[in-house]
Amino acid sequence: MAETDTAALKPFSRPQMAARVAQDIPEGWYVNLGIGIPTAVADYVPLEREVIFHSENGVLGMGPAPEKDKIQPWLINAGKQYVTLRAGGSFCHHADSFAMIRGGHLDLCVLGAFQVAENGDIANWATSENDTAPAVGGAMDLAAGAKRLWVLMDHTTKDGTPKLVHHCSYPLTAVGAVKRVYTNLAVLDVTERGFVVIDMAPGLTFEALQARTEAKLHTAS
Amino acid sequence: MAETDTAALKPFSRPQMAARVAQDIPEGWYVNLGIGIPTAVADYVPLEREVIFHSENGVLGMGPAPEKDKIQPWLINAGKQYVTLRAGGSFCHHADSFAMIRGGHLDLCVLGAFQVAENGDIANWATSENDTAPAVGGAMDLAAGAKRLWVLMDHTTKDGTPKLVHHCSYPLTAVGAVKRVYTNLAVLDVTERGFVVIDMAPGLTFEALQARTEAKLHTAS
Amino acid sequence: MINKIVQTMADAMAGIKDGSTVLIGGFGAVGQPNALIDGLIEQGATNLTVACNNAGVGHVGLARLMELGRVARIICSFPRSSDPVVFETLYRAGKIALEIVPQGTLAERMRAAGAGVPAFFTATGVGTKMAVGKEHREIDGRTYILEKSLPGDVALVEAWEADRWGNLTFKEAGRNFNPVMAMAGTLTIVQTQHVRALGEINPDHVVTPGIFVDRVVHVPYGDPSGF
Amino acid sequence: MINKIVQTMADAMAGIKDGSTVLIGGFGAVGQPNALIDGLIEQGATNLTVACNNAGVGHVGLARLMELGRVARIICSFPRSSDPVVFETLYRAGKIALEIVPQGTLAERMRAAGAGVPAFFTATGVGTKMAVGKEHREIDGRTYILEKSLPGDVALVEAWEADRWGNLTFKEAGRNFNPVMAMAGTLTIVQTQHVRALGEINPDHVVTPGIFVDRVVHVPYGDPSGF
Repeated sequence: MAETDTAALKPFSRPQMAARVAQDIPEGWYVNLGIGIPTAVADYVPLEREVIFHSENGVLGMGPAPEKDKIQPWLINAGKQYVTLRAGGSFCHHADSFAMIRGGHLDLCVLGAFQVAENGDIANWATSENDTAPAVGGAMDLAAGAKRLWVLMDHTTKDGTPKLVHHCSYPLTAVGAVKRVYTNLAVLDVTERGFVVIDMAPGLTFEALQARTEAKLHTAS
Repeated sequence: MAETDTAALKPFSRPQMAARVAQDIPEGWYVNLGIGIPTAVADYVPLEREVIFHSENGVLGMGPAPEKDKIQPWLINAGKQYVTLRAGGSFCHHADSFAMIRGGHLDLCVLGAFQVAENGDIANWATSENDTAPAVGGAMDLAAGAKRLWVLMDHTTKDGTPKLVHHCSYPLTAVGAVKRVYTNLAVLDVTERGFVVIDMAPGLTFEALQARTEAKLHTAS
Repeated sequence: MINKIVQTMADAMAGIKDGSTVLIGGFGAVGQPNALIDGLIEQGATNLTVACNNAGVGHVGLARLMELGRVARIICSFPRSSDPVVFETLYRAGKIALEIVPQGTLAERMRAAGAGVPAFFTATGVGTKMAVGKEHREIDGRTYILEKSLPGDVALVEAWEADRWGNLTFKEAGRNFNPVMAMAGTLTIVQTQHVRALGEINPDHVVTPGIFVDRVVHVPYGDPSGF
Repeated sequence: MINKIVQTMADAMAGIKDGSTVLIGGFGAVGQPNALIDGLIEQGATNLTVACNNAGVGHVGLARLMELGRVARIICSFPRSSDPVVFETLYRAGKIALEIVPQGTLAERMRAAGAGVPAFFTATGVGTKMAVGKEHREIDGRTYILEKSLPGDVALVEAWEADRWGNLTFKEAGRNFNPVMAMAGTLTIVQTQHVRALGEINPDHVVTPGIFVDRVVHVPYGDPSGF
């Protein structure tokens, strides 16, 4: 892998990545944020820009995490963290909650992923076909059901293996579902041509990004 | 048709028919009463015997008709009559209401019918294949979905044509669904043998009943 | 700030296209969005497919829409009513198509559309003329037919309460088809008796969450009357 | 007088047979019917199939039931938990069968069982290992797979309020799978935090009507804690 430009490279930090996703969510969207890094996106959407966050366990209109002395013990999200409910929020049962997801009513879902392929395939629930007891949760429902699926993940694994690939080698979560990927190095749209780079971390060249990516990258023009 | 015994024959009246059905409904059953004669059955179930009446339009736990000055304009049954709600009653939407019906949660449905066949087929929604705009409502859902379907109807048409038949000539509502028939002349179970007479109107002989019935009748023994 | 509440009927009806499938809530007069139906009459869209429980009464509302020649097809369970003269006249003249659907299948087909289920098996209608031409399958010893979902381009819904996020409650038997159609409509338009401040409706008591609602118009007409 | 409220856990659990499919509500610790699970442990039924979202935590509740060798098969979306040691040990030893189901498909399969739908098409899982061996069909240009309903012989449910007819409400995120499982269970057993007089629960606010409930036992344990 080309490391010639790493001196100048300033990868996006986790907060920067989350903030960047948040910035792209318009007021009024119904959004489900996956467990892990995506959950942090909510912290960067100002409350006055009304974005309505959904959680699989029947919570619509989640607000920020509660202060420790204001925890509501019956109010958790799908990651089993305590959350709050905004004025205008509501509760429903699991079949109704997934009707929102599977019926195409969510404007956006943001998930983490192990791999995203250039055709929009996503693998985010198991790292091996032999995983004895992989946990899928609601990922397949979200990936297949939301109007838009964005992925928020590191550009490569810790050992430098690319996560934007020609074909996913891990078990798939959904086929052709991903519309955009936010990594610590770039923002990419998934198009009919494949991955189109729409933003890069400071100090990164297109060539250096390509060197860290298995799939072929395209420019926006 | 044999009319030799009509001098002594005392057909069951409408109120007697409804009361007879009511008497056979045990406490705790969830029951849907079809539009028309069956609706009157509720009047003969004493309130202290708690039978929970369901209406297709999302009303569970109906009570008696309101006095005129106590009408609740938002509270009607499937026949679009004003009803009341008992303590313990509840409202739901149409899909949930029909989930109760179609999911097999009703202990009993009582419908009127044009014809019932000896295999339990019921025809109750159209009297001709050429009926231009027949109205089926919830009859097919109820007939196919309730745990038990009882029919409450006259034994023959006004001109004496039998309504308990070998095969229904009118368009079917459901196949093999009827478990019991209450007529103005008799009460009959629908069994693997066909119609089994379990009660008859005063003054009626088995032979006279058979003479008014197209299907073959059987005795209970 | 999200505000789904619109101030005029014209705003509520904006963009409804010719050829749309329109789901209309209500059961009898209870929970029937009469003001929205009048708004649709005024708005002008034609060649409509209408799904609702009944096929109109007298010469008002849905019957009027049909009488104006704007409804090409009606999908319902009970075309009869206390005064179905408009529908029957058009139907006999071959000027309106009719699809009769068992009431529960009608509700379930719309719920399926809202829940991302394109088709499902049901026992309702097996062995009847409703099953003719439909796929049959035996599952665990019982025969079922396959029914397709019924999505709406537009849903017209009546609610009891609504807030600016579009959360809804319904009053008693006024609930009926309304929440199901709200789920199934791409553009769900609501007339509400009462507008509530955001947060005023208890979150445990919301029946239709705002995610299923696009526009709300305040129509405090009072109690339904006549069927 | 209908009275679904039973006085002892033994009465609540009476008649649960070996080999039953048991649906267990809750999501994490919230809305999880812990007292009923303990009641089932005490009751003794074995060779069970359990459907729930997770596969047990630590050595209590569902994990304890599994550890006692009473669960032959588990159907869930997320077998991992904060402390899944019992499940993982049994699973690796080949002593428990696992069926992983996407969470929405799990909910919809139970809702279908409750609503008389034996099978339905869904887009969830298409192109994944969840689709292997399942019927595929293209409907209106999209590919779907056929999923079967998931009925329970028994459903164990936690409610916030209940009355003697079995009407239920739930508290906040404690609702989760509970109303869906109540519909899907042939024998639905409820533990409730509060018992209300008949009529005390507003009929517009009932979430699970009593028609889906067979037995209620009063377990006012307070707030959930720990996941």
